Amino acid sequence: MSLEAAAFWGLALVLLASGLAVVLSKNLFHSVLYLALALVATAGLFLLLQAEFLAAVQILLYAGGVITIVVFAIVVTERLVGERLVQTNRGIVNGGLVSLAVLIAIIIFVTRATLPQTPPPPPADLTQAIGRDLLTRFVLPFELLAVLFLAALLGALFFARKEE
Amino acid sequence: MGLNGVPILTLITWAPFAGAVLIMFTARHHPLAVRLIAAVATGISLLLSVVVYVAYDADAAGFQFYEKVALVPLLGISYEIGADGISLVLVLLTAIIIFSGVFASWTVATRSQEFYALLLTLVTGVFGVFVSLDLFLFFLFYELAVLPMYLLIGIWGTSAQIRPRGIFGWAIRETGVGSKEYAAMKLTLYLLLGSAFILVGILALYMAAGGSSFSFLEMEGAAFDPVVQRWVFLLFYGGFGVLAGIWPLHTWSPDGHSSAPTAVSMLHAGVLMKLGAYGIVRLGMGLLPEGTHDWVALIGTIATINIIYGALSAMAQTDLKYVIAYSSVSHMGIVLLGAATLTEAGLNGSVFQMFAHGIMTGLFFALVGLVYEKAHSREIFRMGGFGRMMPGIATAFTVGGLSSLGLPATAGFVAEFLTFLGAWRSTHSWWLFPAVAGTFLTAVYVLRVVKQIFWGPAPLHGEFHDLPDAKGPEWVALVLLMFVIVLFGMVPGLAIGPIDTATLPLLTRLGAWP
Amino acid sequence: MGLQPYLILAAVLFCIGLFGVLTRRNAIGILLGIELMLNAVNVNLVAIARYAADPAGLVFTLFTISITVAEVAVGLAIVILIFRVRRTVEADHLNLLKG
Amino acid sequence: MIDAGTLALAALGLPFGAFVLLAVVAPLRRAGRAAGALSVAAVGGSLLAALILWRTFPEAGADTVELAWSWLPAEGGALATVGVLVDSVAAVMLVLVALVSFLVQLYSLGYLEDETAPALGRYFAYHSLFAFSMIGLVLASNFLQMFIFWELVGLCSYLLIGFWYAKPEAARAAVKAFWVTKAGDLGFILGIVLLWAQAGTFGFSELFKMADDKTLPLGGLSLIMFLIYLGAVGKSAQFPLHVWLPDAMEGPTPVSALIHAATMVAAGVYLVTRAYPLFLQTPDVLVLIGWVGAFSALLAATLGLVQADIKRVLAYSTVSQLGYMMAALGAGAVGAGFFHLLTHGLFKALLFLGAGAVIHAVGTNDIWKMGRLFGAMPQTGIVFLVGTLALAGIWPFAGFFSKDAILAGVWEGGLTVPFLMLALTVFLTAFYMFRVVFVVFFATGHAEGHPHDPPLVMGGPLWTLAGLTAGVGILFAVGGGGEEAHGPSWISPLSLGLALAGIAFAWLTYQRRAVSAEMLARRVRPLYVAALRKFWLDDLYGGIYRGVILGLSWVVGWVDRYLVDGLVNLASAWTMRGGDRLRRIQTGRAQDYLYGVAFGLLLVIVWSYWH
Repeated sequence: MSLEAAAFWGLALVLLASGLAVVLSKNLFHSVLYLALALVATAGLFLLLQAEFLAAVQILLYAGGVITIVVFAIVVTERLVGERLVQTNRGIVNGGLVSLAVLIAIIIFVTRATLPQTPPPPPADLTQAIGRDLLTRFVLPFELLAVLFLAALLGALFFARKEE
Repeated sequence: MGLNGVPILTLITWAPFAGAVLIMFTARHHPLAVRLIAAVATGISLLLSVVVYVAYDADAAGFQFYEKVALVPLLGISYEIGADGISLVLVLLTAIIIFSGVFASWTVATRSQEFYALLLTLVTGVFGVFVSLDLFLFFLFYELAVLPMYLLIGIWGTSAQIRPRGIFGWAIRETGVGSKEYAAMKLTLYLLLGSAFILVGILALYMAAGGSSFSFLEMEGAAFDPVVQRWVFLLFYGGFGVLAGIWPLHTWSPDGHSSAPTAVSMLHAGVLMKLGAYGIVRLGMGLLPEGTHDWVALIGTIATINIIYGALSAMAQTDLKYVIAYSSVSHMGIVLLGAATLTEAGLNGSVFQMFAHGIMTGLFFALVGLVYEKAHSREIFRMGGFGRMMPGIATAFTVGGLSSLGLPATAGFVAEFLTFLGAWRSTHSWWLFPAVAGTFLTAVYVLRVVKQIFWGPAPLHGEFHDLPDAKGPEWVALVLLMFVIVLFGMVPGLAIGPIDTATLPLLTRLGAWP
Repeated sequence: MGLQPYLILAAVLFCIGLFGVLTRRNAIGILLGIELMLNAVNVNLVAIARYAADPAGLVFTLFTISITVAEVAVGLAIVILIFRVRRTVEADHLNLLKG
Repeated sequence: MIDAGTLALAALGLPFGAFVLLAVVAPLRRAGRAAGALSVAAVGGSLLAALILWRTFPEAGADTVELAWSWLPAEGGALATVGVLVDSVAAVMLVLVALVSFLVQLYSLGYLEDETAPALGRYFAYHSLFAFSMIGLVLASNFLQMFIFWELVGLCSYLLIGFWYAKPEAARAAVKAFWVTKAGDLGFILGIVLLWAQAGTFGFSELFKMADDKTLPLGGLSLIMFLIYLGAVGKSAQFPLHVWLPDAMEGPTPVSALIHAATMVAAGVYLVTRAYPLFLQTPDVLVLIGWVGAFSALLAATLGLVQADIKRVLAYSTVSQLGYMMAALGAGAVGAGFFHLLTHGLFKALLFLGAGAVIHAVGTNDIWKMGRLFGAMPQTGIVFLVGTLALAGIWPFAGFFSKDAILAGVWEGGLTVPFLMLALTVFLTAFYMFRVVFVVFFATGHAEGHPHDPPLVMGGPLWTLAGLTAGVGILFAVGGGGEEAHGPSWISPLSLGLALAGIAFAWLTYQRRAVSAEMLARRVRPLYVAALRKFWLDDLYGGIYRGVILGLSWVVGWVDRYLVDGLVNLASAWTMRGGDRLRRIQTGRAQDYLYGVAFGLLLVIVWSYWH
């Protein structure tokens, strides 16, 4: 077992474990923390796949931004409710069965496909390639994304503003 | 182009629409101004249609007052209009009915502005259908004539009480049979279903003719494949037949006409049902001679069912408006029977019946509207002895009734008699007998209603005590319609002359005329 | 090491997220499930991009991450708003769409 | 000299003008008596024109005068024309119609003096329309035109029977009259249509010419003529469509005199007379006409025996006399039948107007509430007696000669059984008519009020008609008619004897009370009951109307509402219900929708396995 494989399985274990914890934990706050862990583990996977830039983005935006916002939201709501937010699940059997079915279906699909066994040699500079693509091939989605952000910004402001 | 360079058919067609626009923009909150504009706009149409009627050159025959402006050259769509004998008679009918309709519903109080605007828009559609010589234009006008009905009935209609009994009673209760919303929805759905067929038929012909032109005159020259003819004719028959009230697709008519406000019932039963028959004759028979021969036996047989079934149903009704509505179903049977005979007399009778029935049913609905407005009831067997209180209405109702039962010297007789002659000469001579029996059944239910409502001792007290007769503007409608019934009954040549010039080429194309 | 383990890992993660979305009662919990699912997708994208040697997958991931951030922001704003109006974030109680 | 066509058109046009004026100019109509004056003047003009036409006609050149205008245009000549056709039959009939119309309208001015002005105006508007229509019928030059006016007189009959429309019985009788005659007219119009298909024309002249030249296709002609005859059965109240005529007596009495005695009901006879060349082609139909006529005569006479209403007695006698005319036509004695039509028109109008005078004076129709009226109203009594003697067929009144001619004609025509029926009817006629005369004018009993003879405006027409009834008869008695010559010599004594026997029997029964009417009734109890119940014909028709027509309409109405439309509503209701069920899938919980997404995902994946 190579070092790469060992790292993969280690990260996979952390990722799945923390993922399960996210959806099963009774405490919402703990869920968020586990999510952060899962996101960090994902960043690790990105590193393993030699996507260093994305790993950085992942940690900065997700683990940094998203988690902060969620925690903030939980705090706000808990303060409004005045009690601890307890997090429970319902329809576990149904949800579990459906999820399992989807999982099995995907796994069958994946195993039937012919997939490359070894990665090609890593490119020279991935970050540079991303940047070039972003401003050439994908310039339109990129600009649209800007519009989307604006809309999201306004939307969030609109929803969260105080009633007058 | 037009008459001496004047695009007279365009003027007739669009004058009501201009009135509608004027009403919407200027006459807000001036009910009298609304009515006056409506009367003037329809008056212009009436006047011009009389002018066209007189100016029609019977010796030249064919389509006259022709106008054509290309609209979408790429698809071969153009604003192409013209009138032959059949169109002329029906344009005149439309003009008479809407003009009297405006007067008969002089008292519509709520939202009169929107009411008249919609009504006039609808009339533009009707005129347009009768003069269109472009199938695309025809369909546009057709939809314009059919759709405003939903609003007119849904908003200004009245609801009737239908007792939910019988095996499907729960369905009747659940769908709300009798309410104006039900009627409006039913009518619209039926007619839209019909227009879907028509659209498919028109497109099929367009494609079969090469896909370069929607012009009626060009399609007339195309010889369609027999298979195309057979099935497109069936599409047209089904589609237009819904509007013409063929059995068993007629049930929108009693509910719709009963719920509709007076002018709308007049227009719908008087003119729009003719639109269906006109479509069958003009597009079906005019373009698809072989298809016509394939289905003519079915058309005629269903028409005889219409006659008998409609009359018997009318007899079974207790609501005055339903009686009249079912009588329309019965009389439309005469129209289609006449057309199905494929004889000169029968086809002339058919078109004449379109006109005659339009006028008399318009008169009937105007009268029912007046009676309802004064007595606030349409239940025949609750009324009685109205003749003494409203002699004018009673007289007009009797005149309409006599025309309906085919009394000579009224327009109804001429139409029925010609149809009888045609029926016996047709390939299915037995059609004559149900048609003749229908006139007897009509006599039974019409006179029964007249006797029940207008005869008998006058009510001395109670809700029907001392009701007023028709007055003022309402008389305009009644007198005009009665006059037309009697005039065309005594001098049928007035209408048959022009009609004959249009039916003969049609019969020649059908191979039924040497 | 092949692509398959990455894809299967992503699939498992996706289904865990789906399970969370389907079963969580709290609206915020549902949002967390969605985050997991999106994360699984990101893993797929990056892995495939690596094995196909095409940076497009990486660009997409970038987009996904950015959009997710926006989505979370708007989503949480909605949650807070709902909370203010309805005094609950229980998903079962939020059934205005009921026919 | 004005030519015959113009005179005919004038006779036709004057009442029409009066009608249009009365119909359109409402103030004139509402003026009442002025409207009456206009109407009377118009029909008076018609009478004048008719008389001139009648007197000058044979000298006018050809023996028929025909004018025609296109009415229904068609390719290659008119499909149908309107016009006038004057020949000797039409000319005489025209005089009768105009004369009786004129006298009856004049009489009405007195009879209906109590009516309100608008009602009177309406009455005379109808009368003008009737005069126009009846004259149009007489002058019709083709079957279609005849049918048109035929229906118009039916309309007038309907309107005038229902003149007092507030009376439920009058309303019912009017509608019944219309329906029953319309049922006969169905046959008429079918016959016309079939005849047109056969011969290609409606015109009398063309058809007669074809019949003469033997170019008329005979196939199906029997059916056609039978159908046309059906129209006459309805209008002329022949069995089995006679039931409307007695009920029609609900109308004002002058109307009964004019329409339901003298003119309109004779239209059926006139029709058969008019179309006689065609009927001659179909001897089987003629035999049927003869039998039905004789049977109607007998049946109506038996019904007349039991009536208490003076007008109903006269109505049944009308049916009976129309039966005579039809029997004559059926036997080939067309001249005799038409002659009887004319004389009957005179004396039956007289009888009705006389009865009207009595009713006007007494205020009831019931003969048992009258009695000894001869003393109070001698003039009425005399003219009524003249009419009755004519009707009974007593020499030298007009009825004697025409009835005699009919009996001779029927005998000569070889219709033995119908002859016997008619002979029996002579006896019954004399009996039931003198029953009325004795009970009303001579026998004990008393009438309410103070009956008196009518004013001049009513009396004038009465005396005119009485004079004509007697005068025509005396003319024949002195000059010797042409019609009665060709029968066996025993017929005249036989009929006279039977009539006298009837009178004598009536005298014994109702004047002297030597024979008890009750006892007579008991003797022939089944017949008596049957006659009282009008041989159940009215019940039969009522049953057909209520059971078959209304029943069928109920069924169709039900089927339409609950099946034809019901299926549509069912589809609609199912759609609505289905929508309602389907609606519940929408729980409103986002997570439930996600299950849908998950299933969709599964489907896509599984589907991809095959691709």
